[in-house]
Amino acid sequence: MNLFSSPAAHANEDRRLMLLIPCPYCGPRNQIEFTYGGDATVRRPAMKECPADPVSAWVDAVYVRDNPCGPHDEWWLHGAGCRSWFMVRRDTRTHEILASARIGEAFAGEPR
Amino acid sequence: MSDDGTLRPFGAFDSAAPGHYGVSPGAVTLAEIPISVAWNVQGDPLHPAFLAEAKRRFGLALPLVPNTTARGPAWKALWLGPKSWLLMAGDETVIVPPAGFDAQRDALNAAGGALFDLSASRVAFMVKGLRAAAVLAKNCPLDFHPRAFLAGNCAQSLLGHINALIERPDATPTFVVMVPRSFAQDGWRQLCRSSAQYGYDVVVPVSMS
Amino acid sequence: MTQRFRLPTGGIVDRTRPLAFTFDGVPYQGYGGDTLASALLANGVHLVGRSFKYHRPRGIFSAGTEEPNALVQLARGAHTEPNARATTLELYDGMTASSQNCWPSVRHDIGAVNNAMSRLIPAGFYYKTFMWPPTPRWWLRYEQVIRRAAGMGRAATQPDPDSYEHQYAHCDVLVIGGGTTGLAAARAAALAGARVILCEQNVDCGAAPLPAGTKIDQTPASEWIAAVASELLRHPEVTLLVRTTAFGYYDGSLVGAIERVTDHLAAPPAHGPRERLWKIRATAVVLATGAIERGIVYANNDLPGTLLASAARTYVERYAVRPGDRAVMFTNNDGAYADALALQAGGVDIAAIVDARTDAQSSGILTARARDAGMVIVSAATLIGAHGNRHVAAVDVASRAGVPAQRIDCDLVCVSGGWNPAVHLYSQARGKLRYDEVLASFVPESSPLPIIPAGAANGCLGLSEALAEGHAAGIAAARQAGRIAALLAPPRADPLATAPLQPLWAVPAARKSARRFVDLQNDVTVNDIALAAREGYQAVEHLKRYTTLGMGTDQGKTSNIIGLALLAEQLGVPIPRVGTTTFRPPYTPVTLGAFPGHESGAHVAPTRYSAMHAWHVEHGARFVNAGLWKRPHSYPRAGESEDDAVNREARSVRTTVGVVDVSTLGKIELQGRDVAELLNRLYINRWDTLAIGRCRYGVMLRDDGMVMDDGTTSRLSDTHYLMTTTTVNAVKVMQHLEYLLQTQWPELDVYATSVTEQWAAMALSGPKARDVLAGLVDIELSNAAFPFLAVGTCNVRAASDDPAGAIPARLFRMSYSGELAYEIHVPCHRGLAMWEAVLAAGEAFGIMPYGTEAMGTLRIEKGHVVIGPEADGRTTADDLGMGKLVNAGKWCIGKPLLDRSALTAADRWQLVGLTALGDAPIPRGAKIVADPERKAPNPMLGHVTSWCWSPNVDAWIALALLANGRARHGDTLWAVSPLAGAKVRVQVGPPCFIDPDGERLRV
Amino acid sequence: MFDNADSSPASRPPTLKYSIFSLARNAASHHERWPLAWRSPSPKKRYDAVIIGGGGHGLATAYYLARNHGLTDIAVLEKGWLGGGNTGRNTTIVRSNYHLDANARFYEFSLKLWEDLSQELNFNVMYSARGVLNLVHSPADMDAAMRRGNSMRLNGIDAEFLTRDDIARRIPNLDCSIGARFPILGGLLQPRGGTVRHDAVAWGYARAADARGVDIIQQCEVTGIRTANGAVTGVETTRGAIETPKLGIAVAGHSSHVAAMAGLKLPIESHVLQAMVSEPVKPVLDTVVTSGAVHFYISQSDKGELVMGGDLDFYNSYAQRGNLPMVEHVVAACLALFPSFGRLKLMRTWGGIMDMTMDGSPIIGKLPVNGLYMTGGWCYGGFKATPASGYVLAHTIAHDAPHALNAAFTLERFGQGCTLDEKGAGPYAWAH
Repeated sequence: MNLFSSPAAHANEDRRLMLLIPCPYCGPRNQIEFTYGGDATVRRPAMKECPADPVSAWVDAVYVRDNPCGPHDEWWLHGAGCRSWFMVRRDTRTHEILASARIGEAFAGEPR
Repeated sequence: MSDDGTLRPFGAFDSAAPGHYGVSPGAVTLAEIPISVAWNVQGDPLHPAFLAEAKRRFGLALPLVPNTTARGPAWKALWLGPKSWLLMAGDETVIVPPAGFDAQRDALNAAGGALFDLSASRVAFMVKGLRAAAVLAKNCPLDFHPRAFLAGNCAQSLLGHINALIERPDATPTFVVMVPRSFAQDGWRQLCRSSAQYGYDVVVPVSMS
Repeated sequence: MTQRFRLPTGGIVDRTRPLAFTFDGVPYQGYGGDTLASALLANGVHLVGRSFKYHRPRGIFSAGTEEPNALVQLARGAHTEPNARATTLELYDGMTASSQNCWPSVRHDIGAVNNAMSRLIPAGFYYKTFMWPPTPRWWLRYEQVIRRAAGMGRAATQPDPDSYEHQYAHCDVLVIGGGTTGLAAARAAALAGARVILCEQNVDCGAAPLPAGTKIDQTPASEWIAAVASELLRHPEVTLLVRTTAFGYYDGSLVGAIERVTDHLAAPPAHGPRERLWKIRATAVVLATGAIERGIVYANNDLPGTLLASAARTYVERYAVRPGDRAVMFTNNDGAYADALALQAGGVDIAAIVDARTDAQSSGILTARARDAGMVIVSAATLIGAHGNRHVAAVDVASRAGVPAQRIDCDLVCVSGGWNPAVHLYSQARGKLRYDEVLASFVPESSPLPIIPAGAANGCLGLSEALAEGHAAGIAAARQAGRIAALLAPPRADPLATAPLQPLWAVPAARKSARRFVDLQNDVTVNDIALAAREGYQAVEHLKRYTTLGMGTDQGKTSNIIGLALLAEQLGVPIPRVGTTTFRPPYTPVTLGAFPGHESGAHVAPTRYSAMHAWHVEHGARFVNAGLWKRPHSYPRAGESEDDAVNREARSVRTTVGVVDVSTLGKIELQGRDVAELLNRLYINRWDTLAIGRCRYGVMLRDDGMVMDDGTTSRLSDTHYLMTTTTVNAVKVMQHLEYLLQTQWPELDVYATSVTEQWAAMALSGPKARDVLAGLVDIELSNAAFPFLAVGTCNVRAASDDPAGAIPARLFRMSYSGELAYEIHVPCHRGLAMWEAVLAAGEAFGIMPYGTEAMGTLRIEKGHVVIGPEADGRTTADDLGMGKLVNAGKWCIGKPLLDRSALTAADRWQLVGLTALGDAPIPRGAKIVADPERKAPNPMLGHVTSWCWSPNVDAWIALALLANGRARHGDTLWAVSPLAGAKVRVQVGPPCFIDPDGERLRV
Repeated sequence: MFDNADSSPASRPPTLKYSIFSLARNAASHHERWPLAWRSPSPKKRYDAVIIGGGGHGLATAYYLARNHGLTDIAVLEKGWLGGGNTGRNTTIVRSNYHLDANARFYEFSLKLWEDLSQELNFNVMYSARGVLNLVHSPADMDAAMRRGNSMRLNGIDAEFLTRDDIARRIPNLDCSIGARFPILGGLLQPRGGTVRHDAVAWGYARAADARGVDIIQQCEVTGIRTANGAVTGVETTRGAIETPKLGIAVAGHSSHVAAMAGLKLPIESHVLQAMVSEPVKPVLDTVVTSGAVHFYISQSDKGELVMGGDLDFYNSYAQRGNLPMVEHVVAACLALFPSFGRLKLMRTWGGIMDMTMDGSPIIGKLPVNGLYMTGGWCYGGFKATPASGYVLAHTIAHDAPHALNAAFTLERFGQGCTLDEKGAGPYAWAH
């Protein structure tokens, strides 16, 4: 069960509002309350896993980026608010925020 | 480790002294509010055991709706985050000896939660009066419109460059602004500067309970 | 001086409120309600400044923010303001203003030689010359001259005495522009129940002139405007802001607006800000910013006495000022006819209306009215040039057929080349623009954002249509915010039949040397644009940058479109193909002081104070910034230098006992079943072996394997830990923890919170530390009971007169100084009591407080690294001699990347200790070289990271990072500072100078 | 350090030399006889080398390929207009005050090229050696500044340390009071640092390259990179396909985007950096002043505008627009240092897209596809590097091997652990 309001609600109501960032818990808040956390699609090798070439696996995770010109899934921390890390899908060409999602949840309109 | 209910001065300086400041007449009242006990409860609301333990300990159901508060006979709970609340002694006469804290902490740890003592971490200011919302809106990006910031709501945001936890205890135009202790002077300065054009009165510390 | 050109009646000026002011030292009089420009014109003053490049005489050209010429230096001293726009400056009693960019006076200006040389200095001339003699020095000399000639007003030399503030605001509908369109929009939105903010840049709403006798909803327009304005003013959910200019549309539908609060007052009230920066978050924006008139370019179109037609009329109708006695109108559209009628009504003799259109083309009602009023209309004709010395005296008019020009005497030329919708904010809101052939201008097409253009800003110039658009926009905007409007009829006005405009940008010149100005402020001529096109600067941005078209303070509001059209003409392509330039914020220049608001000067960043700060101040501490904190650097005594104080403090810790405020250290409490596992993953060393009541030092790495932070972690209970971080990294480490716990390792049962603000902390160090503490605490401190690295709680005896009684404390036996030492943490509000209790108890032992500097000396003597100097973000744990700590048995963050080849190379810079041979101090920021005499480039073997005079070793010592340093112990090298002209021989050794086996801290 | 090509006699000057005399001659003819500064040819089917990006770096690369290596069958492809990217959006500062050897030597070479560039190109780029001053606000700053200054001097680069009094004398309107929030304790001055007229750099290189036969093609966007068995064969553009064995990428801001056309991923994020200017005023600041403590830099343009910049907006972006909070931050920093500028007005703000690498240093050299080369990852530092960047990339393309000065700026350094982290800020693109 989900005790909180759905993140989808935030995603829709703020479609246009770009850097009015929709915290999945607190709702839309001013950009200055947040801290950017970078590309959320980067996959850090799991701690226990020992890939064939751990160094290059970590080099990819730590240094290499898709850096897309368009929708970008990224981490944000509501640092001056509820201190939740969450994911935002933002268009890097326009700064338009397309959706936000809690950890472990899919973006609005996407299957889990 | 709250051992006493005495006022925790944030470091008095001139404009904190009771009196009238800015243009007359005063449309805003500022005061420090003593915090006697402020504990940070953390835990996963998806775990009934934790919620139950918290309820048993503090006599209230932790508010699960973001940015809302709940009151019990002795305690008030402010929502801080999806797994975090600030419990404040709504009544200054509550004396909790150190041992008391450890016992509460152990009990909550046992229930899969956590309890941290933050009683001395924040300094609270009251901003009261018809211009209270305007004063806060000068340096805080939140919407203080009565339809947007309801009585019984709380929110964390920024006051200028510093973090602030803001609560609206009731329907009157009154807000409680809590800032980190080491930033208290800057927080107070901002409130005074923002109030000056309306005129403001500083009164001796008052209790919000 | 009397106001010769003031009309006896009419206008908004208050004739009962005369205001005295001076311009260029000459005293004049104006009235309440005047702008500086209208007051000057009332006194017959047109010549207000000299142009940027050619220093040509320039007069008032417009009546608003688009003004390119009338920029003045306002006030004096600390209050002086350069480039103030006379056309928007509200006059106040005692205003002093002067002209700019001229010397010795605006009438006789030496700089005017540029005008004579103008043939030599066309657009971009400086790219083609000043290259000889061929050395950078010479360009610097040329540049000095150029810089002095350029620039406009003068900046103040003293700090700005005024204050500024911010105001966040939230609303459903923001209406930008309080003209008739904006009023209609705001009214409609408010009636729909929306929270509305209306901002108008003038002092009142509906300032733009309307044709005489205009009625709205059957009432005279002025009455309708007043009624709606006051209705909005009274509405509880409407905020009406005047003197407020929306200057930028930013991401998140955030509109920045600047409110001029006190500039119009002779004596501003105390406590009020000069300006207020509004940050308005609106669900939808209605853009009702109107349109800006443009001129038509012809020879000498820059002579004072030349005004935009609508501006001339504004001066007559709004300010009751005659801008001249005898006017020639030059137009290609109907607007100028209404203006002519208004001027005539104001007593200006209309010598002629020169209309580029044929009679057939100019068939509007207004034309008829002008004819009825007996005005001479010369159609199918153009104004080919103006004559006059510092003021227009006559113009030449020629019909296009090329028949000889006819000269008409006049002292006023009113030009109208059409209207440019003010689409700046629309474009900033990523709105697309479309070239409208009828208006011959760019108009809004579509925006992905909730911004709705209406009225003239949308290219809709007719009043009745604009009112309907405004009304509809208000309702649409309210609907965006979920407010549904009750049925309400839009305000109505009688439509006015007008004839379309005939595009005309520049009139061909009779002579090649004729000067036809496109951009009046930057002196860009038609020939300059031709030159740019000829040389290949054909992209709009190239044109702008090469000629500086539209780069002035007016941002080309009246000139850009003309420039574009002329470029298109040159290239032989349609105007839309050339495209328009991007509109960047701000719409009009905004006072810098408004941006910091309350966070100005000393408050540019907040300051953090420890609970003991007041004590430090009382006891003469010198402070140093540590992050946002103020920390005591040292406590010099009377007549003691800082260095002596530092040495005294450092010595006392080694010989007796000292106490230092360490409250600024980051503190994070952790609770849960998996804390030890978390610590294992965070730190290079092992944590599952840490017993309750014990603490341990740890080092954490960044993902790339470099040292990130260090500190101690204590186990307070089975499930409760306290982690400390460095002062500067406290926030970073907390974020790092939360990131890992929330996004990477949600399976871990760990809760964390920062308790930095909760605990005041102090370190008590020195051989006598135990003796001092023994008398204060209620626990046994013997080595057996409380050994090195022990952690416990206790009660500290406070001063007998302390009502709060004993102080509950956390006690840690850890040492940074290398001496027997304890760290004491108490709830912040008891910090001062604790501090005083310790000093009182220590008095008998000669205790003294020490600051960060002595703390530095002590840790250098012990070779303890600091995040920053030693761990500089490029060093690994092994570089710092802590390779042993990296636990082979377990994984931790950063460990995988330590295997990269370059991080294990033999020539890594490694931590070493240096001792100076001789008494000369090791210089600050010294580099280490083998041969100090070698010529550059002199290879660097390493550098000094921290250094000090050690009163305990009795020598200058240092920590350093040295290539392959651990293999160089015993070598002698040079520490050099070419900056200081110093070089010192140093001996390399291990990074520890005192008690290498650590016996002292275990006594 | 120079290519031996440099010892060859002075190269053919561009047609119609610019000088006070040609200016006077043309004044007589009402400036109606000036030729095009560069041609606008249509692209050929094939070139010996193609450079993507008609900014300063791309044009400089083409120029030095022609000048130093005799390659003249070259095309520069620009999707918009010359110098329309960061060349025309930066704060025009040039300096070589770096701490790490590789950076210091590279930027110093660049500064040496700046010194003669106006004559070299016969186009006045207005290199103004007015000095770049880094303010020092704390003892820790002081150590770092001294360390850096000493490195510079040992590398043969000019550097001086100024005391607070020196600075107060030199820059009277700077707040040097001890009571300041971030008191000024001193500063590190590089006298030869200064500013350059940014647009002139693109135009000057374009004109000079064109004079040597380089085809400069605007409005020509590259849409694909053609490769065959691990080597470049050409590019696809909006104006047709072009064959070439050597392809240079000089599109800082969009490097990831273009490299992806060759199937490459880079250690780069694109971020927006804002710059802004005040209204023009008479001279008030004769030195370039920068402050690390408040992340701020300022100079006064010859036109009189105060040109200011600060930090990134801190989120990935390809939109050349900034947001209000950073404008507030930059201006606040400005007024904390220069309280007397409070009544001046902000006239224009804009944003540029920075290629932020993970260590703050550029990538110049060969890419893991034969015949493919890049210069990029410039973070804040691209403009001042323009001449050297073009110079060494031209060398790398001509010899298919790096010049000594860009040997350290490889793509491989991240995997090998020899990153060039001038600030020690770590693998976070926005931290540099």
